[in-house]
Amino acid sequence: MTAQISDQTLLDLHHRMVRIRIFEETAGKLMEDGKIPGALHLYVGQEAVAAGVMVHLGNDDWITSTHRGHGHLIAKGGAFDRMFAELYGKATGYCKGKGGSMHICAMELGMLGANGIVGGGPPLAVGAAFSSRFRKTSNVACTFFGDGASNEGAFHEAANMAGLYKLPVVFVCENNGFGEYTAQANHQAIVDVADRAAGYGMPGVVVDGMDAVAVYEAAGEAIERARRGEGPTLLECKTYRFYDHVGVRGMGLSYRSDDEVARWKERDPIKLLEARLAEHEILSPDQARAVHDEVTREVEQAVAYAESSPLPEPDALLEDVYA
Amino acid sequence: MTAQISDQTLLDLHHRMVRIRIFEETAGKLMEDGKIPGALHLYVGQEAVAAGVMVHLGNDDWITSTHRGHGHLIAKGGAFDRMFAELYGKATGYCKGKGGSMHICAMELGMLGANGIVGGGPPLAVGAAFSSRFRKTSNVACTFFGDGASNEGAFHEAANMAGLYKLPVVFVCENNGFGEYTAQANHQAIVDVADRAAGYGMPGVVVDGMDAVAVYEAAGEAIERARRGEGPTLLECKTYRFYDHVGVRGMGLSYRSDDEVARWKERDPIKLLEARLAEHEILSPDQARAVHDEVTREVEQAVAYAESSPLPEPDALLEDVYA
Amino acid sequence: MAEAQAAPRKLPYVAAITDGVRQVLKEQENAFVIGEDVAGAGSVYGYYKGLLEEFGPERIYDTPISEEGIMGLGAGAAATGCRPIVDLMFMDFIGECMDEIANQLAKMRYMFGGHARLPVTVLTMAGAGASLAAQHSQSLEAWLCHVPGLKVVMPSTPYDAKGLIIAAARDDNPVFVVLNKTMLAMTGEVPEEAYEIPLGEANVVRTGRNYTIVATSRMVHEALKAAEQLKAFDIDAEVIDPRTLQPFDTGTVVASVKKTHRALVVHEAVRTGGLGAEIAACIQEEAFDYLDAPVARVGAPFSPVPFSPALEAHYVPNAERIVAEVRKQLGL
Amino acid sequence: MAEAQAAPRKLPYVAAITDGVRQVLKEQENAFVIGEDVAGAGSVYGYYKGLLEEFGPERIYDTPISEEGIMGLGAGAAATGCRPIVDLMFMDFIGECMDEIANQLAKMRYMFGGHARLPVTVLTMAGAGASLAAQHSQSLEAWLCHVPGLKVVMPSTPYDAKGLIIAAARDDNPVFVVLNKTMLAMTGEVPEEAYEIPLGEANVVRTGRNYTIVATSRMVHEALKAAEQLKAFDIDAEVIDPRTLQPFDTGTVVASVKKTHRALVVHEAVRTGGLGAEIAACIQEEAFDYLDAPVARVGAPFSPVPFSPALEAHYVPNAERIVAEVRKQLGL
Ligand SMILES: Cc1ncc(C[n+]2csc(CCOP(=O)(O)OP(=O)(O)O)c2C)c(N)n1
Ligand SMILES: Cc1ncc(C[n+]2csc(CCOP(=O)(O)OP(=O)(O)O)c2C)c(N)n1
Ligand SMILES: [Mg+2]
Ligand SMILES: [Mg+2]
Repeated sequence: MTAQISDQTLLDLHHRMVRIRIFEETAGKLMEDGKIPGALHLYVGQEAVAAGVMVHLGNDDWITSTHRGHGHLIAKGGAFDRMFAELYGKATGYCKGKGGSMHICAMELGMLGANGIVGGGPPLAVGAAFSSRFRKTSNVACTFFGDGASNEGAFHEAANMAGLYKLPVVFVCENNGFGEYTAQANHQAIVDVADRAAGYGMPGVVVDGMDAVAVYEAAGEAIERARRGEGPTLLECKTYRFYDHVGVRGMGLSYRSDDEVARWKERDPIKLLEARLAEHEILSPDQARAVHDEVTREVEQAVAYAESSPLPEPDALLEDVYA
Repeated sequence: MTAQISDQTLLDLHHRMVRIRIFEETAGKLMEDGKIPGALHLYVGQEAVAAGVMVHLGNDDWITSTHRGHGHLIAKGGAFDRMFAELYGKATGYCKGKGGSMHICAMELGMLGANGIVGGGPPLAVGAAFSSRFRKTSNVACTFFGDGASNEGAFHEAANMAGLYKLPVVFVCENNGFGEYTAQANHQAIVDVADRAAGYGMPGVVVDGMDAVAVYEAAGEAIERARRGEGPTLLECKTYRFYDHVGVRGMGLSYRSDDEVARWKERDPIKLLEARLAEHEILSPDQARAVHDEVTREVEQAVAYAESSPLPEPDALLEDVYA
Repeated sequence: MAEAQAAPRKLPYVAAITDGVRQVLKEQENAFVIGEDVAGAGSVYGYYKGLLEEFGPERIYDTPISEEGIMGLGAGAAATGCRPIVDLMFMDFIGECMDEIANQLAKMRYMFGGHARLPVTVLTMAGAGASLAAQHSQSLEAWLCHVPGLKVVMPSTPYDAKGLIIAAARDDNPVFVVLNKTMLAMTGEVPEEAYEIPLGEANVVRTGRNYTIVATSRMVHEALKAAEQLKAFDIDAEVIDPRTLQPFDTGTVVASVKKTHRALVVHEAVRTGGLGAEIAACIQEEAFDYLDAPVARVGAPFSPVPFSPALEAHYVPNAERIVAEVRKQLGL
Repeated sequence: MAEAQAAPRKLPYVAAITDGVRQVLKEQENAFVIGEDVAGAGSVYGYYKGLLEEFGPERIYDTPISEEGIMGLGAGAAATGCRPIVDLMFMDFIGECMDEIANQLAKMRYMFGGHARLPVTVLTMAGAGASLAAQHSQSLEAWLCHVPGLKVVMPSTPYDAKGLIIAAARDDNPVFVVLNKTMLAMTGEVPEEAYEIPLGEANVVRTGRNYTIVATSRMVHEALKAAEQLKAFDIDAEVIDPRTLQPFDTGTVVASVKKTHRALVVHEAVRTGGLGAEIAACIQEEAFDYLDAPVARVGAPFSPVPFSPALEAHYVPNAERIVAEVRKQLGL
């Protein structure tokens, strides 16, 4: 399998993951410093999932995201400056400051929006997939959702319709073991969300969500299957969020042990990929550091752009309600 | 297995089924004669399911029903006179004429109502089961729903919660192959709704819904399992409705072939049971006819009661909105 | 066609709906119809009958019983280039998909900073009077009119049904077309050709000198009956059908009240918290000095819809109740 | 206790909620709390903190993210003998379970001919101003008030929060307690003992001679500020907090308007189709001859709630906008 993956693709995966990581680390700090208003749900720890899936998609392929959506947009090609501007509520943001972190989107990149409603994405993605086929394109839709979201009726109805119509959509479940502060064992009686696939007549696949290459390969198969018109797949990625549900420290609740967090951090998806890249002499530790530094500079410039950007004018309040 | 079932139970099953059949045949005629207002969804053909499940339940065990609810109430012990009175919209009906066919209920019999909302029942049944356990009783809840209803988000959420809390509830799916005029193959990509059970951490069982004894045995196990505190079961009964979705002839659409209907009618659950009763010399054809005649008389009296009952007074309109 | 013009064509409300949808499917290649039992059965009220045969399975789709999924599919397809016509069998089921309607469909464009269009037309069936009880008889347009981002129309005639459906489908926003099940057999003139009834324009269906009745959907006809009965009290009532409830044509209504000095609003929905409250509030805000009496309201009483015809007869507003309310208001 | 009476105890709104729920769990053995992250986390706003420790896992339950399932469970448990306290984390999610609310919870008793009781108390968090954008900031009480069978309260102080929660939980009907996230830290007197604020009774929080402001929830405090500023215009405003929106205490409001002759209604919800319309319509119906000016309304503009604080600041009504509206209304 791994034979298939080119060095270039491996470097691409790495770059997308580092971009997400550094963007999120910075956003988290800015939020705790009170510079970014509202709520931020950081994607740190789950980077391999967004990167592994998005590498297969073009701008005409659609994704729907979640409240934890920065990583998805970055992996889909989102620009740091317009993203930070949006988080700051500035007029130069992707949504002119009207959406913020929970609704950030980029239609031109095929990113149908983060979503403040858990389970809000799957039905929209089914619609995008339906639309791609109706308009006779070969585009696919990927919908990201969490283990918690898999208990929403909206997921069920969307999955059933996708299976029924054999739509080109991939249901990417990012199972990070928790819905807010509730562990999976306390929100569903199953271990693998993928077990639900059979009930919709679609294959269910479980993959190590900390291994970017594993996600890349499994997502590739599911996406190709969808493009071939063979229907949807439920791809479950076992992953973990390194920070709290909201922000970095969040509410400071003890709903998971430091041990558990530490154990998962040992499998930091970026560390794992960099080790592999070094081992195969594709990217040396120094070169890796250079990538981080380069991205860090980009992020700093983007933050500066956001901070110097204008706030929306009051008139904007009543604009964009209707077309 | 069959050894377990007593002659008395077999006669009980038969009696409940005949009561449903004759009530429904009569209600259908009355509706077509314009005597019963509104919409009637007849249960004819599915009698073995209601009877096979209800024989195991007492008045403190709860059931939730559907728009096709007469059979469930009759099997649970519903009185013909108050039922017909409700269908006629009379003050003497189970709901004082305020509910009609789609909302007929009998709390004292543990019948939590027919429901005009497809998928409306399962969450209520989960609540009743939760309540039974919370109040430290050993009662169970059975929720009846169709193949079409299994695509509603409400079913998914209820089933997941039942599996999670290991509640004493049995999900009885009456798979009659259609949701209104849409065949199962056109509303879900699976053949057995029971395949969804695994996704909720509960056993899924498929049984011949035309065989009252088979339903009786499978339901018995599921209900005992629930009473023992071992959690929910998804019990799928393959059955068929002999008349149209609404009324007898309904919209007269050709969404299923006469052949198909004829083939299923050959497996008429009452005929099947009567053949078995005759074979084992438990009930001769003459005795069976006597049961039908007896029930027919009861139905006639109940219709007379309903027709001679008073309509609700206008003041009743604003009563019962609040406790 | 020539013939049709010579003797104007009459159609029942149900066929006018079909005709409107047919026109939309003809003129918009990215339009499709999707909903429960809309294709094979042509909807349980038959208003899509023939469209499957005419346009084929690529343009009209039966769905599972999954209102959330259906409405979400409509929103997702619309945002990505289609113009879905979504069927919600009964308006009573709107609670099943109210999140997709109010949090996704209505807000996506705004949340996305204007970077999305949601041209979704939703057809749904409201109305009591058919002995269908509490869960198949409601008129819930007030919920929708309180949600920025949505538009709402309620056709009261076959002519309006076709014209409003076409206008709704040509609009680039989510528009709800709220139909009434008791009017399906009502016939009226429906031209063969495509025509639009502009969204946001009220229709003065009867001109009058000294009283204004604002009535929606089925109540328009009850208002017209009431207007005849009110002549006996020297009341010459003007009857206005807003046709579009969101955006609302306040101008036409206020102009009428400034002329007549007295007004009543009637709808089939529950009176408390119904759109009549908004209309009454607007009238007194904009025409206070012209009012000789408080703006009266007629709507359903504060209870679920009862099943028994004996009770439902007292539930649904009608001409008699309108007249009684006017007399009470004016002390006649 | 003696002490507490000596120096009345002060608590923040968030703790008053906890105190009210604690009281209910103490006095009602069949009451339990159920919702998303209510047990382990004590709710994302912390208002159930300590209850798991105090009452144990038999009385407070975390759920999956399944609003339909949760609300349906509440209805089913209530109909069969329990008295559930259901938590709906954000009022914005009400669309997820509006069918269970409007078609089951609100109608079961009526559809069943009075043969069921539905003693469910729903706590939910409304309100903008926290930069949570369009899907975590709404006030949708108008939807609920349009549904016969439901009751709705909106506490504006810690004292009312506790008293209304206890009254709601003692009531045998479904009662929605709509909280406001921006008031959680506000402190006020909250007696230790159990007390009820009777449902359906408005509170005159400020008496005045010549103007009536009806304000709900957080807007009560903006109205009080506005009342101070209005003194400069010789306006001595009476401020009324209905506390319960359904059933609504029309009597108290109308009596006030008959005294003051001028009125304004303010709420945080979108103005169009908000409950202010119903209140304004009722006032002009019942006090028309006493009104010197049209009943004015202040509410959120007709748009989703924007994320950017720069825009949200113009979105949420406040004292300044109330004063401006009064001046416009009276031409001051
Ligand atoms: C319909 C709805 N219910 C509840 C919430 C509150 N909420 C926000 S995130 C979240 C947890 C989601 O868990 P999961 O789907 O596993 O995603 P994760 O946060 O773990 O990435 C909850 C309950 C919401 N935003 N929407
Ligand atoms: C929420 C909702 N959606 C749609 C309907 C309309 N409807 C009534 S019965 C029915 C078909 C139900 O199919 P199934 O669950 O298989 O039950 P069956 O009629 O076959 O017994 C539909 C779509 C409804 N009553 N409620
Ligand atoms: Mg999770
Ligand atoms: Mg069926």
